[in-house]
Formats: sequence, C-alpha cells, structure tokens
Amino acid sequence: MKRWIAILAVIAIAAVLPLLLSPTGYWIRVLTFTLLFAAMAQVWNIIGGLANQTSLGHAAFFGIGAYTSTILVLKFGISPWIGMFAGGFLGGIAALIIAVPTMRLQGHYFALATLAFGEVMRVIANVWTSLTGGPVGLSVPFVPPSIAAYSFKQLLPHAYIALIALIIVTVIFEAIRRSAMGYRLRAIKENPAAAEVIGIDTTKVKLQTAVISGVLMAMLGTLYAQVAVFFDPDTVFSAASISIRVALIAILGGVGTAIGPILGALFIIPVEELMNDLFSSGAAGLSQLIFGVILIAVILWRPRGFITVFDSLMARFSNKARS
Amino acid sequence: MSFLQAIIDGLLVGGVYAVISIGLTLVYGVMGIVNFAQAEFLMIGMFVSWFAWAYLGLDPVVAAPLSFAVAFGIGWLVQGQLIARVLKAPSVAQIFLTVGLLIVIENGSLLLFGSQFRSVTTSYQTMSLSLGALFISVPYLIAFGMSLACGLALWWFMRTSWFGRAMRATAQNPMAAQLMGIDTALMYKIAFALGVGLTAFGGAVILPYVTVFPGVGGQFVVLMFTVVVLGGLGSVAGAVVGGLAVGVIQALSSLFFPIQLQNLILFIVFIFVLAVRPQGLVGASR
Amino acid sequence: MSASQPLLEIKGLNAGYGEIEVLHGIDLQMFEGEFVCIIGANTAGKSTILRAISRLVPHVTGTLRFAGNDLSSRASHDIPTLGIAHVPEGRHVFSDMMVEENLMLGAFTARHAKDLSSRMEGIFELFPRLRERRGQLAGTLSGGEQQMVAVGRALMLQPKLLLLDEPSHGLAPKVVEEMHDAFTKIHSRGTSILLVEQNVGLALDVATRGYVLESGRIALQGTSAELNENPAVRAAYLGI
Amino acid sequence: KPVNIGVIMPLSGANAQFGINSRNGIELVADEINAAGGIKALGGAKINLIVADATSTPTTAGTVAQRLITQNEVTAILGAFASSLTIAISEVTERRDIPLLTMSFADQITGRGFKNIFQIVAKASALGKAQLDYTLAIAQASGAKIDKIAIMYEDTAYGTAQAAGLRAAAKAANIDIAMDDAYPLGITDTTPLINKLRASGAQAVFPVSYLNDSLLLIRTMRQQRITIPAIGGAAGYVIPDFEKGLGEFAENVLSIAPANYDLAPDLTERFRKRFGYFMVHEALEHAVALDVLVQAIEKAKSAKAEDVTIALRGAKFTGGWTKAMTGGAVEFDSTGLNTLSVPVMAQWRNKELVTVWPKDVAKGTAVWKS
Amino acid sequence: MTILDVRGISRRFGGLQALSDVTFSVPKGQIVGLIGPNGAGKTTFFSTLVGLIRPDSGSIQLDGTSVVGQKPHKIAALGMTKTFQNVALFAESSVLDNVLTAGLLRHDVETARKEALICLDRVGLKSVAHKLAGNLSFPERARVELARALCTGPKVLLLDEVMAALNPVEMQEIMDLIRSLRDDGITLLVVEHHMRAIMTICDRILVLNFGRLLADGTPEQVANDPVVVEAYLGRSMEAHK
Ligand SMILES: Nc1ncnc2c1ncn2[C@@H]1O[C@H](COP(=O)(O)OP(=O)(O)OP(=O)(O)O)[C@@H](O)[C@H]1O
Ligand SMILES: Nc1ncnc2c1ncn2[C@@H]1O[C@H](COP(=O)(O)OP(=O)(O)OP(=O)(O)O)[C@@H](O)[C@H]1O
Ligand SMILES: [Mg+2]
Ligand SMILES: [Mg+2]
Repeated sequence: MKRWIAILAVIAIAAVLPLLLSPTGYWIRVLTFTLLFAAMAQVWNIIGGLANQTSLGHAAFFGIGAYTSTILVLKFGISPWIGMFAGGFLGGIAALIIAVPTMRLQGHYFALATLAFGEVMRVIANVWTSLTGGPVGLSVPFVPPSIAAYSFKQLLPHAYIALIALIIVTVIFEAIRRSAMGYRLRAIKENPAAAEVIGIDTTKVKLQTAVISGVLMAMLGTLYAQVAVFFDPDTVFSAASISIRVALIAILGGVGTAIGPILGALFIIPVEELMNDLFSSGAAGLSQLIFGVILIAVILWRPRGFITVFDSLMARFSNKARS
Repeated sequence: MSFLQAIIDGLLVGGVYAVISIGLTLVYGVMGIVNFAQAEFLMIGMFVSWFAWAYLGLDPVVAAPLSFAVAFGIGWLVQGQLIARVLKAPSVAQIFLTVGLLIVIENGSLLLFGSQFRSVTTSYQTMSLSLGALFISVPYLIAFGMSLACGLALWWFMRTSWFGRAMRATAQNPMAAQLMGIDTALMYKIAFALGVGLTAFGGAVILPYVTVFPGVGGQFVVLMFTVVVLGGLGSVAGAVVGGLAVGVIQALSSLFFPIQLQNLILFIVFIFVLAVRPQGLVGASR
Repeated sequence: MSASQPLLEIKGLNAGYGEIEVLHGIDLQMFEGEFVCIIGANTAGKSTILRAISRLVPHVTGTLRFAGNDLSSRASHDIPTLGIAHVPEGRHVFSDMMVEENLMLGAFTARHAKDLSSRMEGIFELFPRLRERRGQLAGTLSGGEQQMVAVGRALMLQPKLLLLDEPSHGLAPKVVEEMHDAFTKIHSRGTSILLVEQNVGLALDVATRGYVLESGRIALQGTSAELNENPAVRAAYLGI
Repeated sequence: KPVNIGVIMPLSGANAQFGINSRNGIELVADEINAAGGIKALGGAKINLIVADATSTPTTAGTVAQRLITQNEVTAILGAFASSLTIAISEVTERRDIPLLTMSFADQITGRGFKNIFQIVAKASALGKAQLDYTLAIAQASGAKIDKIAIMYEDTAYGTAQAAGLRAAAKAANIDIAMDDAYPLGITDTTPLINKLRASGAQAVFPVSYLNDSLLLIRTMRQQRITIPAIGGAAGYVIPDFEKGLGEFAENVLSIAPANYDLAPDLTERFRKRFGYFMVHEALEHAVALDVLVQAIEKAKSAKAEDVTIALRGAKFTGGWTKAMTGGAVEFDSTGLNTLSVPVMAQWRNKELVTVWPKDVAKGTAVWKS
Repeated sequence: MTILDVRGISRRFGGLQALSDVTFSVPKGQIVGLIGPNGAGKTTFFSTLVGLIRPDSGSIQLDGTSVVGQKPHKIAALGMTKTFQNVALFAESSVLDNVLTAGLLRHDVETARKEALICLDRVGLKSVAHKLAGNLSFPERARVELARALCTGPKVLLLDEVMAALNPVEMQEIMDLIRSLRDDGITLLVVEHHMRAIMTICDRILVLNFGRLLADGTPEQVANDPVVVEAYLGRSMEAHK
C-alpha cells in the first residue's frame, strides 16, 4: 500500500514539474530528452536487464521508428501517431530478423553481434538515399500545431508525451518482471540448459522479449524524431549515442530494476548537459573529460547502480527501526 | 588478377587488424571483460610513436616497443587502480567502466595533444614491391610482418609458458588458480597491460600510413570487435584468423559491391558466421 | 621447529561470509605426519575451515599458523608455496584446458622442479582413467573424472599438508577404495592430511584422529577409534 | 551591456580540429573588434562570445542552441562547421527567430526556405561544379585535355553533396565518369579504391574527403605508381596537416576551396601570428561571418535578433574581413545564401596554399602535373 | 505399464563411444538405479533422455510418445526432467525462485509459489528458501536441484547424484523422500555412487560400463555379479553389506 502511495507521489511530481519550466526553454528540452532516454533505457532493460542479453544494437529499432514515421509524414502526409505504430511493427520485424541468427549467442557474442546489426542499419540508411535522404538526414516538416498531427509549437506537450511513454514502458517492464515470463527470463539468463530442462521454451521466450523490446524502442524513435525534428543516420543509428548510451543509463541506475533506468537517465542526461554548459567553452574536450571522470567515479562508487543507494538506505532505516 | 590483388591486400591489412585486436581478445580471455577503451590505446600507441618520430627522429616501426611500454604502464595503472575495484561487480559494470575510460582517454588526449591530425613521413611511405602486375605496399608489408611476428610470439607464449598457462587458468577459474599458487590479481594486471600494450604496438606499426588524432580510435573500435568475435572471443589464434578474414572479406567485397557497402557486407557475413558458429571461427565449441 | 610444535595450529577461529558467521571459535591442531579428519553435518562449516586455511574466506579472525608461518598475513596464492595443497569442494577444474595441463598447474609453485613428468606418471598410476583422457578438455570429463583431476592436481605439488574436501565426491566405490589406499600411502611417506569426508565410516577408517563439527563449533575430538565407538557419533553420522 | 553571440562548434569528437579552427577565427575577430572599441552603434558594447561544444551529435547541437538562446539570450549564433549540426541548430533558431550564420555548405541549408539562416560561402553543389570546371580550364591552359575522370568521396552529407555537383558538371561538360564511388567515413584502408582507380583509366581524380583518407589516397596512389593529378575537394586537402603528412608529395596538389587566406594576407597573417598556422578556410569564413554580423548590428543599431536579421538580409557588406572573400563583399539573397562568393582553386607550393584560379583573383599560375 | 522405453541408444563424442546400444524399459512406479564406473556414460545418458544431447541412433518413448529430437522443454512438459550432477542452479536467484520457476511449467505464479514451498519442504530446505542459491553449500545445492526438478510435476524423474557429499543420516532422509515420491506415482531413475543407498531403495539396478549396459537386475543379482564387482564395486561391497 505504502508503495503505491510513493509511486503516485512520484508521478504527481513528475506531472507538475514540466509546468514549472519555461515552455519554450532549455530545461524543458533537457527534461524531455531525459524522460525519453529513461523510457529508452527502460525498454532496453526488458532485454538487457530481465533476459540479460546485453544488446548494443537497440539503435537499429530506434532508428527504424524515427525513419518510418518521418518518411510517412514526408511522403504521404500520414500522422506520426500512425507512423509510430507502423514503425513499431517494422521494429518488431527487425527484432525478429536479428533474433534468429543471434538466438544462440551468449553474453558478449550477443552484445557485439547486435552492435554490428545497428551498424548495418546505419549503413543501409546512409546508402538508401531515395528513401532516407541518405547522409544528409531528414527534417520533420513543420505543420500547423495540432495533437492529431503530433505537432506543437512548444516543448511542453512533448515533455508530457515522453512522461506518459515512460510510465507505460515502466509498467510493461514491471508487469513482465513479475509475471511468469520474468521468472523464465531470469532462469534463461542464469542457466539456459537448466531452464530448458525444467520446461522453459528458451527460444520462444527470447523471441518474445526481443520483439517486445524492438517494437517499443521503434515507437520511442518516433517520439524522438518529433522532438529533435532533424536527424541523420549517424544520429539515430548511432552505437555511441543511442545503443551504448541507453545501456549505460540502465546499468548506471541499476539494471533489471524498474527504477534503475529512470535514475540513470535523471543522472546522465542532465549531468552531460551541465558539463557541456559549464566547461565546453573552455579547452576543447574538457567537458567530455569531466563527464567521463564522473562516470568512472560513479561506477566505482556504485558498481551495481544507483539503486543500491536506496537499498543501503533502506537497510539502515530498517536496522534503526529494529533497534 | 584483381582477385589475387584483392586477396593480397586483404591479407596485408588483415594482419594489422589482427595485431591491434589480439590485445582485446587477451583482455577478454583473461578477465572476461570487453574493453571498449582498447582502441584508445591504439591511439596512445600512435601518439607515442608520432612523438618519437617528431622529436627523436625514430621510425614509427622502431618506436613500436616504446609505444608498447608506455601503454603497458598505463594499462597496469588502469587495471590496478580502476578495474580491479569492480572485479566482483557484474561484468556490465566493468564494461561500462571501460566506456568511461574511453571518454576520458580520448578527451584527455584532446586536451593534451590538441586536435590536429598528425602523420609521419617515412622514406618508404610511397614504396611498393611489384610482382608481375601485383603491387605489394611496403608500409603495409612491414606492418603485416611485425603484426604476425607479434601475434605468433604471444600465441606461443600463451600456449607453452608457465606464465601463459597461469594466465589461462586465471581466466577459467580464478578461485582454483589461487589454490594453485597463482597470483590472480597480478595476472589480471599483466593481461590487461599486455593486451593494451600490444594494441599500442599495432598503433605504432600502422602509423606510417594512418593519421593520428584523438578520435582515431573510433575508426577502429568496431572493426576490432568484429575481428575478435569473428575469430572467437578470448582466442589469440582466433584474433589472427579473424583479422585476416576481415581484411579479405573487405577486400573481396569491394570487387563485387560498391565500396560504400564494405562494412555492410562485412557485418552481414559476421552475423551469419556467428549464426552458424556461435563461438566464432576458432573458439572452442562448448 | 621442534617436534612438539604443531604443524598446523588454529586457535579461536571465527569465519563467515558477509554478515553470516559460520565458524565460532574453532581450535584445531595437527602435528607433522598426522592424518586428521573433520566430520559433521551439512553446513556445519567443514569446508569453511579448509577455505579459511587457504585464505579464501572473506572474514576471518583468530590465529592460523602453519609451520611457524602466520597464515593470516598471507594472500591465498602464497599458501601453496608453503606446501599446502587444497582439493576444493566442487572440483573446480580448469575446464578449457587439457587434463595434462590441469595437472601441471597443480605444480605451479614447484614449476622449476625437475621431476614433474614423473610426478604426473604417479598420478596416472593412481587414476589410470586420467591417462586415457589426458588430452581431453577437463570441462568435458564426467563428474568423477573431474574429481580425479582435482585430487591429482593437488598431489602434483607433493605437499606437506594436503587439505581434502570430500575427495571421494562422485567417485565410483572401487575408485574410492583405491584413492583412500593412495592417501594412506601418501600419508605413510610423511605427508600430513586434513580430510573432510561425509563418508564418515571411511573417514574414520583412514584417519588416525578426528574432530566433530556441529554448527560451527568443535563438539568432540579424539582418535578415530574413540569416535567410532562413541554412541552419539554412531547415531548422528553413521546412522547406526 | 555586452552583446552575446553564440558559437556552437564540434569541439570534441572526429570534427574537433575544424571546430577549434573555426573558433580561433571567430575569437580573433571578436578580440579585434573589442580592442577597437566594441560595437559603436551600441555605445561601444563588447562582444561576448558564448562558446559551446556541439559534440558530434545533431541533437546535442540543437539542445545547446536552445540553451544559448534561452539562458544566454544570444543575438545570433555562429556554427557549426558540419552540415548536420548546422541543420539541427537551424531547426531551433528558425523556431525562435535567431539569426544563424554558417559556413557549412550543404545545399539543404539554404534550400528549405528558412528565414533566419545565412550561408557565407557557395553551396556544396557549386563547389563541386567549380572543382571540375576550374580543373578543365587549368588543364586546357597548359595544353592537356581531359575526357575521363574518377570521383571518390566519403559518404557524408558533405562528400555526397559535393560529388553531386561534380557529377552534374561533368555531365554538362560531356566528360566521361570512369569511376564514381562513395566510401564509408573513417575508412582505414583505401587500397580497393585505388585498385579501382587504376583499372578505370581516368585522367584525373577528384577525391572529396577529410584528412586521413586524403593522405591514405595520395600515398596509395604513389605506391601503385598512379601519376594522374588529384584535385581535392577542400576539407582534408587545404589544411596544414596535409602538407605535414605528405611532405614533398603534397607539392602541386590542387584543391578546390570556398575561400583562401592568400586573398587577404594582411588580415589572415594576424591569424598566423596568433595561432601559428595559416588561416584555414573555415577559420577565415567564420571570421567573415562574425564581421558581417557585427556590421549588421551596427546597421540595425540594435542587438535584438529580429532587427539583426532584417539588417542582414538584402544589404551588401563590404570592408573589414569581407575583403578576404572572393567578390570582396558579402550579400545574402532571400534564401540567405551569399551570392557573391565563388570558390577558388588552390595549389600547394612550398608548404603554402596559393590561389591559382579563377584567373582574376589568382596569386600564382596553376601547374598542371601530377 | 511401461512408462519409459529406450531402444538402441548410441552416442559418440569424437573418438569416444559414450553410449552404445542402450536398451531397456521401465514400468511405471519403479525406482531404477543406474550405476557404473566414472565416465561410463550415466550423465550422458540422462542428458540424452531429457533432450540436451541428441543420440546418434535409437528411440526413446515416454509414456507412449517418442521424444528423440524433441527440445528439452517439450520433454519436460511431457513429464520427464533431470537434476544436474554439476549443479546448474540459477545462482543469483533465491532458492524459492529457483523452484518456483520450475513450477511455472504447470501453474501460474501464485500456485507455483505454493507448490515450490511444498517441494522445498519435502527436501528439507524450507528454512533457506530466501537465501541466494549461489551461497549454499554444495550438498544443499544438490537438494535444491531435486526440489526444482520435482516442482515441474514429472512422471519420470532422473536424479544424478543428489546424495553426493551427504553423511549417512542425511542420506537416509533423501532415501525416504525418494520412496515417498515413488508412492506418489513418480517413476525414478537414480544415479548414485553410494552403494548402500542404491541397494536399499532401488527396485532394480542397471549397470553401465563404457557406454554399454553391463547388467540389469535386482540389487542382489547385481551386487553378486562378478563382472560388476570387478568393473565397479571393488572390495567395497563387503564394507557395505
Ligand atoms: N560464499 C558463501 N556465501 C554465503 N554463505 C556461504 C558461502 N559459502 C558457504 N556459505 C554458508 O556457510 C555455511 C557453512 O558452509 P560450509 O560449506 O563450510 O559447510 P560444510 O560443513 O562444508 O557443509 P557441506 O557438507 O554442505 O559441504 C552454510 O550455511 C553455507 O550456506
Ligand atoms: N561434450 C563431451 N565431449 C567429449 N567427451 C565427453 C563429453 N561429454 C562427456 N564426455 C565423455 O563421455 C564419457 C561419459 O561421461 P558421463 O558424464 O556420461 O559419465 P558418468 O557415467 O556420468 O560418470 P560419473 O560417474 O563420473 O559422473 C566420459 O568419458 C566423458 O569424458
Ligand atoms: Mg563442504
Ligand atoms: Mg555423471
């Protein structure tokens, strides 16, 4: 019961926060991207945290989503809302296609094969100029603001859409985690052979999660495209700034937990911005350097993620209560 | 003829891919972590060798041992001071520690050395041997020779020496290795330092034909991963086979497809090889 | 070192994992050339005693001395250099190495010795099965074969003190017989042995003295004959 | 009250070198103006540069732009060298009506009908066209005839756009394109390209690439004893490191450039004095951009973005750093493109870049040899 | 009624014939012991039965259904599962979750949890239900293996040395458990090197040697078979009689 109250309180704060920020300003943009990256990391968490398949290729699905909805608007004037589902569908298919050859791969083999898949998608987007505009990238057309056209003059609605998306994917994550599927995924993660022998269809479960994760990631790609307005293959299919970053966010926060990715994003995105703000006018590379140092420090401090700060606080709290 | 030329070219660059990747596979093989910062040590190796060339007048290939030594020292510190602290943490924490390291090294060298693109001029930079209608680039050939020698030496060392044996034992079961009297912490340090040292060595060797700047690692990092995974993670022989295979696949693909698709073809082949042999070309099948 | 000084001396040993303490004030002594066994129920902490000697337990307090050396200041990789070999519970073979290489590693701290191949020959005589499988990767061996590797590996060191944690685990009865004969032989050549064995009857058969461990405390100690006659021991551990 | 001007450049990552060059150019001009008493029309207000790192990601560039606009209230933004970054910034500046001055030359920049963007140099397609046309003219002037060429370019926005210009010009001039290959950015081995080049039988090759590939290409060509001239497409061919890397092999290499420092040595020498290397074109163009911007502020007598935008559009800017541009002045058309700028052909001569074409601005005679 | 029928199972590993032509059948409700020297192929045989290893030839019928070539999870659903000799628990999960996960084969999460607690109780591990499986001692883990396999609700249960490293008293508890499982209608195949346990609980014993079935009979027949004594038992039988 207490839990629920806490959760509702957090959501309420999150819902009010955007209103306090200037609707055309900088911080609301940062907040929007923070929420978006939290959602992306949460989706990654389904496969990376529950199934322990460290995917480093989620940019592939993300980019598919961004491109699908944007191309549909540009070429056919179809609303990004519909494009989002079209992108999700294609993202799911892509997840299936990559899941089949990588199914048997374990651990780092899987990670690096998916990394390659992300790169494959990037090259395709770069080469298929007639469809994607090639290396030059695509701009989301500016249409008169309306909810139906997913177009707003200000960033505020985008922030709310990102918040809702985050809540939805978090609920999905938590539902999977607690369900039979969650237990099966943990079993597969720790010992696939034993999992099979006690009756878990490892292939099926892996495919299911891969597809769920692919669909959701692609749908978030649409949200991103609508906020960022312009993107090119290097942006949305980027290993460093999408694939590895979402994994990093989830891991820094606490992989396999529902709160982890949110904590991770709340930390990484604003800190990165802050470093850029504070140090990037100085010597070139300084802001990134400091960011890297902070990253290392945090991992050394909490190798199992920020979430463990709560765990130890809780432990101290309950110890006090007991004594 | 162009086919033969492509094979030769592919093997030559492949040998170099092999040596820069051997270090990565060694680090993985012993510590079980994928070192994302590995390519940064390539950059360090290139810088060391560049400075040796610019200020001491050394040929980059001659300076390669110096690059090795510097990277070895840095690797020793990094492993002992940073990575050792998270050895008990989940392996993702270790991996992402190396991501942090990547950012720090790249931007640190941007601060330290500036953003200029630096390259060396050597007496042989435009030399080549001709064999009938075939060309064999001299800088590539030198790099290839150094790489292969280095790879073979390491392979032999790991196979036959007590040291190599101890290193492999540590990789497979650190607890039991300690019971055998092996100082596993030391092994990790040496493995990491040796691994990044070798990559730096490779960096020096390719300097005669590659430009160095702080971001140069980014051009090689995915290639290095492809090489070690294709060959079989953790296998030194695998890195050699993987490197040669990647070189040849790239060279051959450019005969039949636009060069723009070079990496696409490479990655598709890569994913398919893994689908058939999940443990890589040379990895043990278990 | 005078003869009256124990080879291994454990005093007031507390040990545990994380917050859980498993051993509470263990006192145990062994003289050179002794063959001692520790018996006790599951989770009593038998393995933990051996692991504490090998410095593999994170939290240890108390005195641990071996042949005049204070073990508590040593790292675990130093232990074999003192002449202690440990066959751990659960085998822990190097799975991606050949049987031969596994055995060789047992003599890692004695790697400069000249007689390694004759030592290995001795292991093969004890476990002929291993000779047949010498080129196989240890990870693909059967359970019992792996146990043979684990025991053989420890014997390669020709230790002063041999710590055996359930060495007969998963071995066929005939092999167990042969192995215990071999332990007796090794013991008779002067090696001291500390044995943890669930097959209590067998343990008391081969060892000269024993300790009974109950929930992390020494409940009883005595010669094998005494323990064998003790009705409590018979009821609790021999099921008679 | 000082006038805040945003400078967004890639200061880390692969393009850091160019971002830093650009920033150097801008700082030079800002310091000069401030030293000379600031902006007169605003009572000697000083220029306050707000520099930010765009990293290499367009999204970051956009966020940074948003920050400079709302947090620092900048009058205008200069940036961001790479076209993709500039486009991402322009999406923000356009919505907030802040002028953006750039030297990125992708055709899209002024091709989208944006009202607040100003492009200081000719478009990429024009650059590509000039690369070919000038070459033909130079060859002809020395009695050589070209009817078969090879194009190779990195598959980035810059490479692709410029190659398109080359291609169109070749078609118009009825020249056979024997090879037309894109290659991935960050290629580590160019041997396959050169193998293809050798087989193509082209009489001149037009590589469009950054430095690393440029050096690789030229060296591999020499190794394979290919002696046809290479005419570079700016970027990697017109920076000091090119010559440092190749040494004697750089001599007489031609390259197109949007501008060159020898057109106004009195100005650009100040750069060399301060930073120790010749004023590379991106530094020069960004310097011009800032000068033009300040002129517009003077003219508008206001540091308000809307006023500055109006002042920028339509007027012709002369004097100051605009002298360093071909055309000797800057004038933006309705799309924001500087209509006066034409590219130049530069040639490496003894560690310096000498403008050798068009004839009216040339400082030396083109040498046609490989 | 025959529940398990094995015909002509063979399997090679490189140059080693790990199983050759193993044939026998088991009626429902028997406890069958499987013994043999180390490396005789017992574990390999179990792995073949549950589908982890594909036999080179031969047929396996479980309750009338052919299971050769089926995936292990299918075979588990059909009612046959095994424990792992080298212990293959989900080490980072709690003991309860280990067992619960197996219960999901036939139940939803809540029912599976109840079932799991019952199974843990039966193996005497209820008190450690919330410990991480990886922190248990080796023999405890073997018992979690047993509880987990049990929780899949099997018709045929293959136990690979679950009594290893137990002292005689503890062993007795497991033996009682195995008998009670038989009384519940489960058919059991038991691999164990403890002769006393095998001889007491098994209705019938199969002896495997070099991958071949060497003997098949009652405990008395097997114990007195000179070939078996020679290959496997050694002198030890006297000690255990
Ligand atoms: N790594 C560990 N982390 C936490 N607890 C542990 C760990 N290893 C052992 N334990 C606990 O310590 C206690 C004693 O274990 P130990 O292995 O010493 O027992 P044992 O007497 O050898 O029993 P067994 O016959 O089961 O091997 C057990 O309760 C066990 O669960
Ligand atoms: N994957 C494999 N590759 C090669 N040989 C194998 C493989 N798996 C098992 N073997 C060999 O097959 C033989 C049978 O092994 P198995 O594990 O079935 O024996 P077991 O009867 O269970 O023995 P134990 O009683 O010691 O557990 C052994 O000699 C083993 O070395
Ligand atoms: Mg024990
Ligand atoms: Mg077995």
